[in-house]
Formats: sequence, C-alpha cells, structure tokens
Amino acid sequence: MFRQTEIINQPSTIPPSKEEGEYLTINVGPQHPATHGVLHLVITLSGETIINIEPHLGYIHRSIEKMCESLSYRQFIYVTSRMDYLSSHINNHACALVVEKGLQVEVPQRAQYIRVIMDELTRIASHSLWWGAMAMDLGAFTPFFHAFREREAINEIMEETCGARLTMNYMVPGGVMVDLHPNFQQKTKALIQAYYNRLDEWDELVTGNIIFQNRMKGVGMLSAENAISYGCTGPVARGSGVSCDVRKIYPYEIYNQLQFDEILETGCDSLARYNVRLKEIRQSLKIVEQLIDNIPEGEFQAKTKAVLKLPKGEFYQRVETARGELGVYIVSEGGTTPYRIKFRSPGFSNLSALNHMVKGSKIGDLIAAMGTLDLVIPDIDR
Amino acid sequence: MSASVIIFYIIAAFILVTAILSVTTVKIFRSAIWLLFSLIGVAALYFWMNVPFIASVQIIVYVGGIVVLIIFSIFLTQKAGDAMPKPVRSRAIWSALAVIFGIAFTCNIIKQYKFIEPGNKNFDVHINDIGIQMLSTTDYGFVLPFEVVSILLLAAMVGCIVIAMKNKTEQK
Amino acid sequence: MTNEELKIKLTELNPAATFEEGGEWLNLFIDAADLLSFTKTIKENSELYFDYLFCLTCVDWKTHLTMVYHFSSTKHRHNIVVKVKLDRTNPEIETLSFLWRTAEFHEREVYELFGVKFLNHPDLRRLILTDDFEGWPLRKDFEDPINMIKL
Amino acid sequence: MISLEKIATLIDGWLHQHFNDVITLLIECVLVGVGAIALFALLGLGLVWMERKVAALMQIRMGPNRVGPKGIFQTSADTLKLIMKEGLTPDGADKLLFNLAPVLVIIVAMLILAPIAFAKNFQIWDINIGVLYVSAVSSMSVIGILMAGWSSGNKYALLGAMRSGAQIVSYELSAGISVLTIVVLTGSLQISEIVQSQQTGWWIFKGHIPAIIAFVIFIIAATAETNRAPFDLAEAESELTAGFHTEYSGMKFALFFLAEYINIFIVCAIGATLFLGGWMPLHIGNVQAFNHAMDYIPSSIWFLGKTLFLIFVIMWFRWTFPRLRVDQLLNLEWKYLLPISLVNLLVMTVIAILGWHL
Repeated sequence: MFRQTEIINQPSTIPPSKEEGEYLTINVGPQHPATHGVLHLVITLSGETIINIEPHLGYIHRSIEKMCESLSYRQFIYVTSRMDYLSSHINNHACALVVEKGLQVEVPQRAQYIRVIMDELTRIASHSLWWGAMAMDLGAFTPFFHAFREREAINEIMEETCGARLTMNYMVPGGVMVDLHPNFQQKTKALIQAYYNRLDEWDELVTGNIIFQNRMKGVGMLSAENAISYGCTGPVARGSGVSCDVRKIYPYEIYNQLQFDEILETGCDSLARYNVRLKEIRQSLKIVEQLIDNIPEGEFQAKTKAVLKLPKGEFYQRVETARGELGVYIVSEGGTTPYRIKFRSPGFSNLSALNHMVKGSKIGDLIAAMGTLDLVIPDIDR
Repeated sequence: MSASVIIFYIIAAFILVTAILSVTTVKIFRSAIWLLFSLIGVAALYFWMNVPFIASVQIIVYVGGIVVLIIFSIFLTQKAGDAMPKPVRSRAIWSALAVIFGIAFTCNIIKQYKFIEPGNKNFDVHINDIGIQMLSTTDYGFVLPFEVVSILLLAAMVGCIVIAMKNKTEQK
Repeated sequence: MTNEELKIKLTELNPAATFEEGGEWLNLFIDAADLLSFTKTIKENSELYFDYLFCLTCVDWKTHLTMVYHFSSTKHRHNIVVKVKLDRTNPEIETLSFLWRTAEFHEREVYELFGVKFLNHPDLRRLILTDDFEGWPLRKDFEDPINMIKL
Repeated sequence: MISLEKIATLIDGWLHQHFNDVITLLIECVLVGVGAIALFALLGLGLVWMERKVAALMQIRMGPNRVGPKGIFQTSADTLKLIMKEGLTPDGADKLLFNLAPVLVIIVAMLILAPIAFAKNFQIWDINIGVLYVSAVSSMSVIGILMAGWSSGNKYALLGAMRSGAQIVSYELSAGISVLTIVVLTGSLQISEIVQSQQTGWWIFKGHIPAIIAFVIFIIAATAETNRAPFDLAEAESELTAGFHTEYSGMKFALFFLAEYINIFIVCAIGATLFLGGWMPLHIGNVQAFNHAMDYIPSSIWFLGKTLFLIFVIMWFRWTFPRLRVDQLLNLEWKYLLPISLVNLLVMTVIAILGWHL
C-alpha cells in the first residue's frame, strides 16, 4: 500500500496503537478525485470520524531548488512557473523582483503596471478555478463548468500577450519579456464587466445554497493563533482574521499606490475562507480596473547586462500569490548562478495545518476543509 | 404433474439448498447472504400460495429488516471475510443429535396431522379483511397479539439504543 | 522597531550573538545550544513578539551547515534572520516545532534534504523522498549519476 | 386508435386460439420477460442520454452530439465499449458475491416493474397489495449494494456500502409514510384502484395541503433512496472515489449504472401514479372540450410524460445541489422528514375520515 516509514522518534501525531479493527486506515490519494493532484493522505478513521491525517508528499518532487543552483539568474525563473502553475505569473514576478533587488535595477513604470495587471488576472483565474473545484468537491458539478468558462477568457488574453496559457514565463529581470498585445486593454475591460455579472450569478448558484452553507459552516476550524503558528498565509489565514496580505504590509511594485482592501473574515471556518476568496476576486477586478486605462507609455524592460551576476549576499523577496505568501530566498556567492535558493511555498505551510483542522470531524468535512486550502501539489512538492 | 407443482418443487429445492449452504459455508458474510436467499424463497412460497400480503410482510420484516441488521452487525465485527474455525467435534456431535431430534419431532407431528384436501375453495382474502381482523377486539380478533408484538419490537429498539449508547461512553 | 533598535534589544537578550552586516533585515548568529531559549524569548517578549516563523531552511557552506530562520511579527511588522552554524558531520539542533507548529514540516524537509537531526522533534521522518533514499540531496557534495540534476 | 391495452388483448387472444393454456402462459411469461428487458435497455440508454443532455443544458455546453442525430446513439456506443471491457475482479474480493451483487440489483429492479401501470389496463401483474409489494421488494435493493461493497474487499467500497445501507433504510420510512397518506385517501393498496380513484382529479390537486407535503417528502426520499445527488453519499466521488462500485468495471459496472436509472424510473413512476394520477389525463372540472382533447392523448403518453417530468426534476437536483454530509443526511431524515410525514399522515387520516377530500 504505502511505503514503510523510518521512525526515529515515536511520533506523537500517530494515535496510540489499539487493537486492529478499532481503527480503519484508508489512503486518500495519490490518485483521488479530491486531492487535485498526487497528494497522498493516510487517514486513520474510527467509523467515519477522522482520528489522524498524515500527508505523504513527493510524488512530483523535482528538486527545483537543486536545479536552480545550476541555472543562471535569467534561466531559473522559467522553472518556477512549474511550481504553483495556477499563479505562474506571480511566481515569476517574485523571482524577477529578487534578482532586481540584488542588481538594484529600476523597473520602468510601464513594466510595473503590466506586471501588477498580470498578477491580478492570474489571481482571478486561480480563484475562479478554485471556486469550481471547491463546488465539485462538495458534489456540485455545474459550477466547475461555469468557472472554466470565465477562466478561459483570461487564458485567451494571456495567450495573446504571453504566448502561453498556463506557464507564462512572461516576467524577466528588468521588466516583462514583450510588450502588450494591441487587443489587451479592450479585451480585459470586457472581461471585467462580464466578471462582475458572473460573480453575482455564482453567489446565487452556490454561496446562498443552504446545503452548501451547512457543509461549510463550522468545518475545518483554524483559530488565528494556530493560523500564525502553522505559518498559514493567504486566504487561509485571512479567513481566520489574520492580516497577512503582503501587497498591503510589505508592498512591492505599485501596490502602495492602489486602492483595494485586504479581505478579513473572522469565521475561522471553511465558509470564511470561501468568502475571502470570492471577495478577493472583486478586489482584484477593482485593481485591474484602476490600472487598465492608465498604463503609461515607455519602455517595458530596463536595460540589463546579458549575463547577470548578483553581488555576494542574501536576498529575500515575498509576494502574495493566489494561495498566500511566496518567499524566494537567494544566497549568492557573486557568481552567475545562485549558491542556494529556497522557495517558501504557501501550500506547504497551509497543508501542515490540515491535520489540526479536521481531526475529529467526518470524511466529508475533510474534503470541505481541504478544498478551502486550495492546494496545488507541485507548489508543495517543488 | 401440473406447472404449479413443478414450481412448488423448484421453490422448495431453492429454500433447502440455500438453507443448507447458509449453515455449511465457512464465511460468515456468505452465510448471511444464503440465509437471505432462503428467506426470499419462503416469500416466493407465500406468493405461490396466493397470499401476497404475507409474502410482502415476510420480505419487509425478514429481508429488509432482519437480514440487513445481521449484515450490519457482521460489518461491525472483525474479520468478516475470513473463514471461521472448524467447530469442535463434541459440538458437532451435539448439534447433529439436535438436528435428528428435530427432524423426528417434526415428522411425528406431521404424521399425526390429518391433511384435508382444500378442494376448490377460493382462497382470495381481501386486504381490507386482514386489516379489520388485525384490529378487531371481538372473538378471533388479533388486536392483542398485534399490540404485544409492537411492545416486543419497542423493547428490542430500546435495547438497541442502550447498547449503542454504552459503546459510545466506553469510547470516551 | 527598526533594525538598529532591534540590534540593541537583541544584544541585551543574548550578548553572545554576533551580527552580520548588509542585507535587508537584521542577521544574527547564535549558538545552537541557545536556540530554543532565545527563540522562546523573542516570541514571548511583547516588544519583539516574533510570532511568525515564515521561512526555515538550511545552507550548506561545504565546511559547515547554517540553519536559517526567518522571523516576523504580525503585530510590529519587523523581521529578523536568525542563523545557527552546525557541524557538518553530525548536525544536531533542537526543534522549534513546539513554539511554531509550522516548523514541524519545514524541519522534516530540512532533515531529509540536508540530514540535520532535530532533537525532540515529534515525528522526524522522511516527507518527500523514498525511505530507502541515500544521501542528502541539497548538500553540495551530493552526486546522483542516474537522476542528473545539474545541467 | 391503437393502445397498449388493445395490443395486449390481441396477442392474448391469438395465443389462446392456437395453443393450450399452459403453453400460452409460458409464452406470455417469456414475452413479458423479453419486454421488460427491452424496456430496461431502452430506459437505460434513453435516460443516460437524457441525463447528459440535461447536465449539458445546465452547464452551458452541448452534451453528446456526434454519434447519431443529437448524439442519441452515444449511450449505445458507450454500452458497447463497456461490454468489450475486461470485467476485473480484485484479488481480495469474495468472487461469488462480487459477481452476484450487480445481478441481484438488476433482478430487484426488474421485480418492482411488475405492478406498475404503464397505460390504461396495461399492467404486468395487478397485485392487490401493489404499493406494499413495491416498498417490500425495493427494500431488497440495499442488500445488493451491501454485498457489492463488502465483497469488493475495498475500504472505500465498504464505507460506501455502510453509508448507503444507513441511508436507504432510513429514507424508506418517510417514503413509505408519504405513500401511506395516499393509501389512506384511496383506501386501497392496489395500483389500478389508486389510479382509478384519481379520475375526478389528481391527488396532488384535490388531496389538500397534506398531499402536497407528502409529494415533496416523497420526491426527497425517492432521490435519497436511489442514491442520487444531493444524497449520493454512497458513491460520493470526491470522498470515496466511487463508493460501493469502486472495484467494478466493464459490464458489471454497467449493470449498477443501469439499475440506478431503472430505479429512478420506478420511483418516478410510483410518484406519478400516486400523486399525479398515473395514466389519467388532466381534466379541469366540467370544461368538456378541454377534457375531450386531453382524453385524445393516449394514456401511455400521459404516464410517460408525468414520469419523465419527475425524472427531469430529480436530474435537475443532481446538477444544481452540492452533496450533504453523512450526519446531515441522517439528521434531515430523522429530525425533519420523519416527524413531518408522521404528523402529515395523521392530518390526512383525519381528512379521510371526515370525508373532506371527496
């Protein structure tokens, strides 16, 4: 079934061994519809009640951190698109920012605007996909198709400008790779209008449904203290009332000039996390609305050397992805490749809280709670 | 032999075979399933006798109720799929004796009973009559046994709840 | 608090700490033996209140390993980087998983990629790699001729 | 005008002319069996196609549209694929019961078909306890699911079977009681008599508010008994991958799939018979012209139309609602539906005794 594990200390998270038959152990994953990827959870059950959850990771571990050690500062950004593939723009953005921080390059205004617009569109697409998948986890299929219709529009916009739909690799140190497509502004404006209407429709279809609310209320409780202690970020922490939006607290690019709210909910449960994400879509739309008409003319890329060399030292950059705080930590020895690179991925920390969140509840609650964590497995495994 | 008699023998053979299988199989879950088929066979026999009401009640009570209960309790016990250990020899001897005694006893009673040809008496009981009979308080009315059976079922239900509650407190 | 204020405050708490200049945030080196008590203090001190361990990793310097802890405060919004030098042959350090729950997973990751043993860790097992995997992949001297990672 | 009743009497008469009674009976049995199987196949193919089209309608897409006009042969192609597939049996399974379970489920579904009145005077077996027979036989279908779940030797399947068992046994209560409210009104368990009693108006219209309540409860309980969303916990694919039929493949899986659709058809047919007047055409008071026009539509069309309408409602549920949790499911039954239907039955009894429904 699953691998024998090397136990150094007697783990406290495993319940005291009882007679066989008292507990049922089931494997959710690595191939399971609710894990949305190759996540493997070993669940100990008593009846339908969850006693313990133990994640087994690494089914798609590609050792990106080690690969990056032999890639140049221009190259390693492309690998990061494959981490959290649903917010690939934002991953690229983080890497571009950390290299720019090391080189002390001034990014042109136009590039900054484009980057922020792209980030927010990515966030909208990611949250839309999550919304559909979340509803499907709870047994409602129709929202999934509705979500994909909207996401498709964003993907088309991305395809025109970036040449790719999922792993964009659009942001490079110093700016963006190519200029915007002529259709970009007009199409994005049409998209925003459509989205506002769709969001109302989504609320009618899912949010207001009594079954849905009962499934989400009081499920997967995560208090503010525990959210901080488990290192949760993004909508997961904000659903517990922890203010942690990097765009507000440690603003990068032009975020400090923009009008938007950090969404905080105090419900601490799955419903709160759900509401945070849906409201965040509206905030992102607001940001794009502010920027789309005011993109300044000028260069889209700063002049940089062909071969980048970061000075000796350590550089850390955090950005807010759709899932939470992504940190890129680069240790440079002054060469053309990083000496050590570490990605602090939001999914990894969020997943660690799962056991705490669902212990003692039913299997159905596990699905509802895991859905609101919005796990992307390559982001966790790296 | 008319078609009706042939059907009777088929049903009877079905009941007997499944009954024997249910006591000889070594897997407890299979045993329950054979018992289920045996009970369905009995219901079929009632249908054959043209008393569909009794047949339906047989299915509802035994198949839908009791066998499901048995299956549930098998699920909740351990290792339902493993073969059961062979019974001890002394127990086998005693049960064989009991079976022989039972057969002899039944044969004896059947022998003493004088069977009367039913003739062409129409055996079509309307369902309303059954209902009235069931709740009548006059002679040959069944309201007392009916109520007594209800109390028995109620007692069984209370017992089930008590057992379930006890398990729960033990877990805590 | 600014980096300068933090430096004064932290020197008070741990006079043995050495500071590294440069970088965005305050970097300080402490002894492995002090780690648990020091981090407990900076977490509970109301002026510092570093309640959020947002990054935990390790760097292989070929002569020694360095554990790197990034702390942040959700109340005061200041950050520090705490570093601990470890022996390369037998790296051992106290776990922080009882102070910050997130450390449990991050330490398991560091354990299997760098071979750092975390004392008193509740469940120190491999998280990502197979259990019969040999070697510590993120160390600089790791060579795997079959699955080449270096390009 | 050709009606199903006439065809049936025609065949019966022709057989009696040419053969003796026993052979006629045998041939008729075979004919009925073949007819039932053909109906099964047609219903399975048709309802699956309908489900896909309904789903597509709700999900802003086309649905099947390549195989045949409007994709009506898509399900036939899928069935062909399932037949060609290898029927795997897991190593840890109890092989006999594993193979028996889908057959049992199908047989039970087939048995319930007997007392249903498809058209005026067109019934396989007009048993005098029709409704009781249906609820008795349908209680056997849970055994098939329990057998499938247990014999697969799979923990997901076992959990699914346990859920399904608890669910069907509970919801049978309120389904039975809501059926009883109509039985109280008609004073008969016989399906033909129940349909006949609605000649002056369907029970949903003339049975006062309790009949409407009973109808709503019946639809909810029927959805739950057929393991359809939002009550599809037995096969909840995001929790238990596929529940009790996780290990089934090929034709054995197809049998479960078919049985699900047959069961939907049957519960909807029962609902249509009890509450919507079965094959009775819609009549409005004394508007003779309208009533005659309605009478002109064949009774089988009326029956099928009502049944398909109810099937559409159940499909509509599936494609809009999220799934309930297992404890919420049982709470809904034991804390809400059962007490409401008990009180409803009491009110209905009072109405029937006082004769307000006439």
